[in-house]
Amino acid sequence: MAPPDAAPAAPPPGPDEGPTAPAVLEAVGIGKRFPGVVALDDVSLTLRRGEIHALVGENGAGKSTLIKVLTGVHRPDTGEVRLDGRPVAFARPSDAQHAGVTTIYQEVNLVPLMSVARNIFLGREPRNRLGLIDFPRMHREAAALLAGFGVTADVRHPLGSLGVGTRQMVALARAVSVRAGVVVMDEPTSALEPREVETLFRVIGDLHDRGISVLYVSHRLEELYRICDRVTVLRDGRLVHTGDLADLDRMQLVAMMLGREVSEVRRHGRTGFGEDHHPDREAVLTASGLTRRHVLDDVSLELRPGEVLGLAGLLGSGRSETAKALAGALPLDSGSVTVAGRRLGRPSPAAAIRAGVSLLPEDRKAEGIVAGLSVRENIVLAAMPRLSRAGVVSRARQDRVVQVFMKRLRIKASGPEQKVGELSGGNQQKVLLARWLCLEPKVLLLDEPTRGIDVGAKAEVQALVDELAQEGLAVLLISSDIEELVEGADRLVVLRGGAVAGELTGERVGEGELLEVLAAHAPAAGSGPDDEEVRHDG
Amino acid sequence: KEEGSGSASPSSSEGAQVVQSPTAAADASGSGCTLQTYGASKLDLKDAVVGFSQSEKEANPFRIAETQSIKDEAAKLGVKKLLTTNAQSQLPKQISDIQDMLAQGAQLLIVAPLNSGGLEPALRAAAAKHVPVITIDRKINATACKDYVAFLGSDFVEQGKRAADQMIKVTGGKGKVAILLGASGNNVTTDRTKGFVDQIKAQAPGLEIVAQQTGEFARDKGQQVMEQLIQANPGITAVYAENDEMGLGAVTALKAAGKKPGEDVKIVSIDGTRNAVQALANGQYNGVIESNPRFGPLAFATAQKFFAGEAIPEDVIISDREYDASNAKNSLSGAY
Amino acid sequence: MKSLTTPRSAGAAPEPPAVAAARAGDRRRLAVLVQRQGVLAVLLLLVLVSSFVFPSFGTLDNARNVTVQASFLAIVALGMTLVVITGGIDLSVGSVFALGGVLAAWASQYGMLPALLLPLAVCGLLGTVHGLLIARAGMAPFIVTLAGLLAARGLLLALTDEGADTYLVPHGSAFAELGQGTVAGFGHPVLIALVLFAAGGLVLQRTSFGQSLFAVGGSPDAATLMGLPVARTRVLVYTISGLLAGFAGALNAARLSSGVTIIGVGMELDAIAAVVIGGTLLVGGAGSVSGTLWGVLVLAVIQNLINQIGSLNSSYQSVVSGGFLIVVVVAQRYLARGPRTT
Amino acid sequence: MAELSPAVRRGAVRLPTPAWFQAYGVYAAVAVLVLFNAVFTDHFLTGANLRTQLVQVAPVVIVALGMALVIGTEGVDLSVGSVMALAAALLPLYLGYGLLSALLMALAAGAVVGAVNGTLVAVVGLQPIVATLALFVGGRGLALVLADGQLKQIANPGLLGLGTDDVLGVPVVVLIAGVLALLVAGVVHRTTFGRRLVAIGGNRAAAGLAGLPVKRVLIGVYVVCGVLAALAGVLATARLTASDPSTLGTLMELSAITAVVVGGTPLTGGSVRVLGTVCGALLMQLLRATLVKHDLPDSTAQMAQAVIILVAVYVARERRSR
Ligand SMILES: Nc1ncnc2c1ncn2[C@@H]1O[C@H](COP(=O)(O)OP(=O)(O)OP(=O)(O)O)[C@@H](O)[C@H]1O
Ligand SMILES: Nc1ncnc2c1ncn2[C@@H]1O[C@H](COP(=O)(O)OP(=O)(O)OP(=O)(O)O)[C@@H](O)[C@H]1O
Ligand SMILES: [Mg+2]
Ligand SMILES: [Mg+2]
Repeated sequence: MAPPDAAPAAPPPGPDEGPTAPAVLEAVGIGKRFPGVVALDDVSLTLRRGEIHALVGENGAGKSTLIKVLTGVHRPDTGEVRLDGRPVAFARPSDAQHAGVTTIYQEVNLVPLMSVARNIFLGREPRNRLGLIDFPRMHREAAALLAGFGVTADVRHPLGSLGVGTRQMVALARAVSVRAGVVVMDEPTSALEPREVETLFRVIGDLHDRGISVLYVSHRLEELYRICDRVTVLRDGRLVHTGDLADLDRMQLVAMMLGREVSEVRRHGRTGFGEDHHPDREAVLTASGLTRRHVLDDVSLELRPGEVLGLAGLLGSGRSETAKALAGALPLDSGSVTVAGRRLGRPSPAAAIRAGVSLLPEDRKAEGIVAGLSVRENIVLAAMPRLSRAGVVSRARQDRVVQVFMKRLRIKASGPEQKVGELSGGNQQKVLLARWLCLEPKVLLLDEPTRGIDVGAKAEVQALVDELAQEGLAVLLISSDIEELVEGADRLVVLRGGAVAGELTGERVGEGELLEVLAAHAPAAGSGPDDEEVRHDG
Repeated sequence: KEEGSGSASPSSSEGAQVVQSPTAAADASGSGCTLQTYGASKLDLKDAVVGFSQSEKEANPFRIAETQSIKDEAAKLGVKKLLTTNAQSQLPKQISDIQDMLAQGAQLLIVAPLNSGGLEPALRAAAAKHVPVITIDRKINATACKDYVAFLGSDFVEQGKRAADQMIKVTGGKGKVAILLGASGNNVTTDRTKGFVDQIKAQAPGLEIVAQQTGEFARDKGQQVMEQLIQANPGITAVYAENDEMGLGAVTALKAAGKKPGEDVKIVSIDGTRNAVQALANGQYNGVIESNPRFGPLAFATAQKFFAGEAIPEDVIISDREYDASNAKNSLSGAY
Repeated sequence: MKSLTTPRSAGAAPEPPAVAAARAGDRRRLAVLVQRQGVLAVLLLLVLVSSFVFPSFGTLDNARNVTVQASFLAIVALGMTLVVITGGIDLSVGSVFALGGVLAAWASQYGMLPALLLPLAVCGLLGTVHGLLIARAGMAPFIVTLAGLLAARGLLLALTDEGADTYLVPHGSAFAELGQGTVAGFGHPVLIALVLFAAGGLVLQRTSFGQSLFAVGGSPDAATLMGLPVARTRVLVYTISGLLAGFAGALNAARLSSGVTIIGVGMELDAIAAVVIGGTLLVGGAGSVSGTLWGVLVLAVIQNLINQIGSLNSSYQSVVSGGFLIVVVVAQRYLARGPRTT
Repeated sequence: MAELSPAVRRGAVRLPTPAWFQAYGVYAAVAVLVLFNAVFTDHFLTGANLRTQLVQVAPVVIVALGMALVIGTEGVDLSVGSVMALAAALLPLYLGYGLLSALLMALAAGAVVGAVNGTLVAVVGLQPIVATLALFVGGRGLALVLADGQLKQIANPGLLGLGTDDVLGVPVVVLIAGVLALLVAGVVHRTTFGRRLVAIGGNRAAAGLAGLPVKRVLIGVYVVCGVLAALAGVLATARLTASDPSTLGTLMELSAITAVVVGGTPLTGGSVRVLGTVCGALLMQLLRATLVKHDLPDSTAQMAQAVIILVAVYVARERRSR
């Protein structure tokens, strides 16, 4: 699926050398501290040729930092990085890339203003005879490459116009198409749909077959068990365990990550969700006929206090747009939103917030955090008027709120004054959740709330959502994690192409049923990307 | 003939320009630029389109008076159309200004150049159309009677020299002088500095120049620099400002520092604006060398003579007046 | 534990959004086109209207004059465009322009080659120093190039005895011809500027270097992580800006026949204005050289129009140009806004 | 591990470390310059001289405070110098109706210009630099039209008093600048307006989604900047004892931006350093004073200024941890 000239040449040793395969990339005794935190303390990791190696740990355990040390973004304070047994000192990411180590970083790191194709080929554009960039060829190759990942986007569009999931696939396509011996993936699936995840696994399988090593970070443990050979567990910046994944069961793994006893872990369920809720009859939020050309097509739905409504759909089906429309953040051609009997006038986020509707946006970096401000300021951002008197902010009131939420969501930071940009991805997400919860909303719209959150925290967030619904909050849950959606939601609305394709209630809320609805409306196979998919699987 | 006969229409108003050189005798000798040598054709100013290119914003008394005088004289003579432009202190703009006026059919150009060099393209464009150019107030580095007809104006070096003479007179040739320079890189600054410094060196070794700092021809900059200098050199007894605005800024600065301008510290400057002459009359100032901006009558008279076939000398230097404590009160109405 | 059931059966790409996306994309491209060429539309409108109102505006002569005058700013603004696309700014261009002119005029006594090479060498070096301080020492472009503005002006004053000396370009020399000659009535500087813009456009749009400029401006972190030579790109772009400003200065000296010292003050603002009017984002990551060219021409035409209006007092001239500027940029903004939503 | 942990270091004697310099670089540079002058410049450490420096820097500080707020929103305001001129031009026109009405008119003009700028930026969506460029060009022209191009001597004792009087031995101008600095610091750190402004500068999309009144705050910021610039124009006029719209405030935009940036506020928005801005202005003032007092020719002075700015900012620059 990668274009022929971009496909890495297979290194001589086969994929099945087993545990004796030579080390390709090694971290030896790495220490790294940031002002106020020790991110890594004497951590070692060995990535063998052709293996798929899982790196796991709680949010803030130091996974991303380790990856950044391995790939030349950060310089280690102590210890060294070895490639093929020789010590290397990557001064910058390009050094690592030239040495054959490519990386997909946790925060999608592409250039939003540039086109998809340019992003994919940045720094290695195909040239024509005059030495100039050959755009037709570049577009062709980019489209072909993306088709292999099931992405149909126009490669000439600015990357920023795509959904987060699609962007993640583009980043993957870029990384994989580079000639490399090692591919590092930091939470590649957190933004992906089950379907894309399958595509990714197929790609990883290909890499594996070609003897390329993969270092794989994910909070979705099922994934690890499906594809990884060995695992390294970090906790609080220290190495806890390295070994074959098959030797550990899931409970043991979780226990190791959290630093608790297995028995303690076993008591909790698979997700943090409890029983179904018993919502009121009266809807607190009613949306009718939400329409926006090319994006939303006559979407109507109701949210009742005390229920969790799941919004399901495939990538680009308009779930995020629906949530934004409900929160007044998307100008509409027609349609209305009524909250607690009152129709929202000119839609704006401020009006929606005043009416009690809060939206946790899916693009954390671009639409959520203000990276340069502290945890405290990020949490109180939307609630500022309530926490101030006559326009003067009250530090004491802020502190009270911030303390409560930092504790309740177990936000891991050196303190409320740490810059949010310095937090690990999962903790940034928790900060955002705190921002919306401290508004005490009537309706909470959650767009991918558990993306990038570790198992422990994920269960906490899920339990929290449950608890909030019990307390009478109306929750709209968007998630690419079908398990989460099915377990958590009392009712499911399925979107397709920006329109409501079906609804599942009561007993019918189940994985099988959901997949059925999604499938029922899918057009017959035949469009480009799916042909590819079939051929590869065959 | 008495001095000043060169001015064809002696203005009745006070403060009119008086030509200092060439004297009438030299004028009569016939050397100079004529219509034939220049290659232009005869023109009656009444039917003519005349262009005037001003160099700097009409935001200080000199420029205001200069532009006004050109406009007044054009109206008085009944010139068919007077085009005016202002380069706003930007040389490229002055070039395009002149070219634009040529494109709009100007048949005579009066130019107040922003700088001695750099007007070549504009002059070439004028020459291509055989449009005579008269430059006023600043002289340009170009060939007279080829690139332009003549220069009318003051001699800036001479102004500096005369300022030095006045300074020597009011200080008795002793003391410490600070110079407030004009804008850097400007040839008016260079000339007024050179004239002053050379004359002081030659005539009054007892006058020590302790500081030369630019006040950029502006009052507030002059004031700020003076405030600094007076702290650093409390012994300063005299200030030479290369224009009146900076001199007046120095007055304010000295007052604020508890010195008596005009007495503790002598001040001499160049231009002859009303405010400066007033300060002189009030005793806060010690001397002003005039730089007369009223070029209208002289410029048009020169043009008329030129078109009438007379030879025009390369430099028509006007005689600038001097103000001192004795004549300030009476001359006030002549200041601009 | 096989919880992640493969939803392959459901996996066909949903047709409507893809089609919709494509259509939305067409509109977006149109928006980009108008955004880039909105200035051109405004420019054409301006030219058309003024040709009717002022008979002396729409003449070939006038076009020649306006274009020659604009060509120097254009060359400087070309460098500025590249810098701004990387998210930087170069305040030094006005001083460097003047310095280039003085150096060229001085060196022109030794012939054409020194007259071109000396300013290029000095100004390019200055640009490199800016680039190194910005890219390697991590200093803010604004501050570094502000210091460059002062330093270049200081150097120029030192070279000319505080501005007292004006070096002249020998009459009729090949160097003078470079600035003064014409082809089909259009001055050499116009043609040179056009060639440079064509080259600039090619470099920006069709080379890896050009792509890396966009990437560095659009997201420096991403560019670093994608392995682009961010620092080298920055150093290079400031060097290019210095070279172009110095070259424009030299060309201008050839045209003026002298190394004028008082020139170029405030030119950086004009250049930045042209770049921004041309649709380039000041925060970096997006822009085009063609837009800048139109931006320069818009500014030149506005100035020309004010002269056409004739006997305006200098104060009114500023008021009118300010007003014009608002009208032009607002018009362009609304033209460019088109279907965009936010 | 030779390096001490931050916790340990806190207890030890504090020596200026690189991190310290980064945070306090401007202050250190100011201190160094004062020290240098104390030793090498005659008559520097006199009350009169320090007073001169403070009085001269006051208008720059006032403008820079407004500029810092604008820059905090990822904007920039080029029109401040023209606003000063506009305020100066309006004063003599309205002094006839009393000092208060003249002051109000001047400040109102600043507010109007700010509102126009803010609207162009927030509502029309222009890039701040072009939005404010229009009034940078037109504003001074308007001022000159109002003043008929003339410098006008001011005789109103009340107004002149603003420029020359003392309160408790402190010049009024300095007092006003000081109070405003405290006020702006308070606004930035303690009010919803200030915190919103910083958040908008940090991430405008996120601020919008969090329901902040983005447009209102932006317009407000430009209005504040305009009013402060107008006030600076009034004070500078009082000091000059004349209304001089042709030169007052020329290049002020550059001085103000420089003060802000040298003071450590990033041009990319999202943070405002008020004390840094004040010290940035002070640094530039002392630098100019030093060069004038040592009577360096313009060429040398400009080059020296360039080098010193670079050194000061180099030491204080934001280092990326890696
Ligand atoms: N640039 C930085 N400056 C300061 N602290 C940092 C920086 N980068 C990371 N940290 C800190 O280092 C620790 C490890 O962060 P890291 O991003 O490696 O976590 P992670 O294991 O990837 O977590 P997640 O699963 O949430 O992505 C965290 O406490 C984080 O706050
Ligand atoms: N595979 C794709 N091909 C083309 N365009 C896409 C694709 N995926 C998303 N898009 C574009 O991104 C836009 C945003 O989609 P939106 O965010 O509403 O979808 P979503 O259902 O929330 O999916 P997700 O959040 O998982 O990306 C869509 O309108 C569509 O134009
Ligand atoms: Mg991470
Ligand atoms: Mg989404």
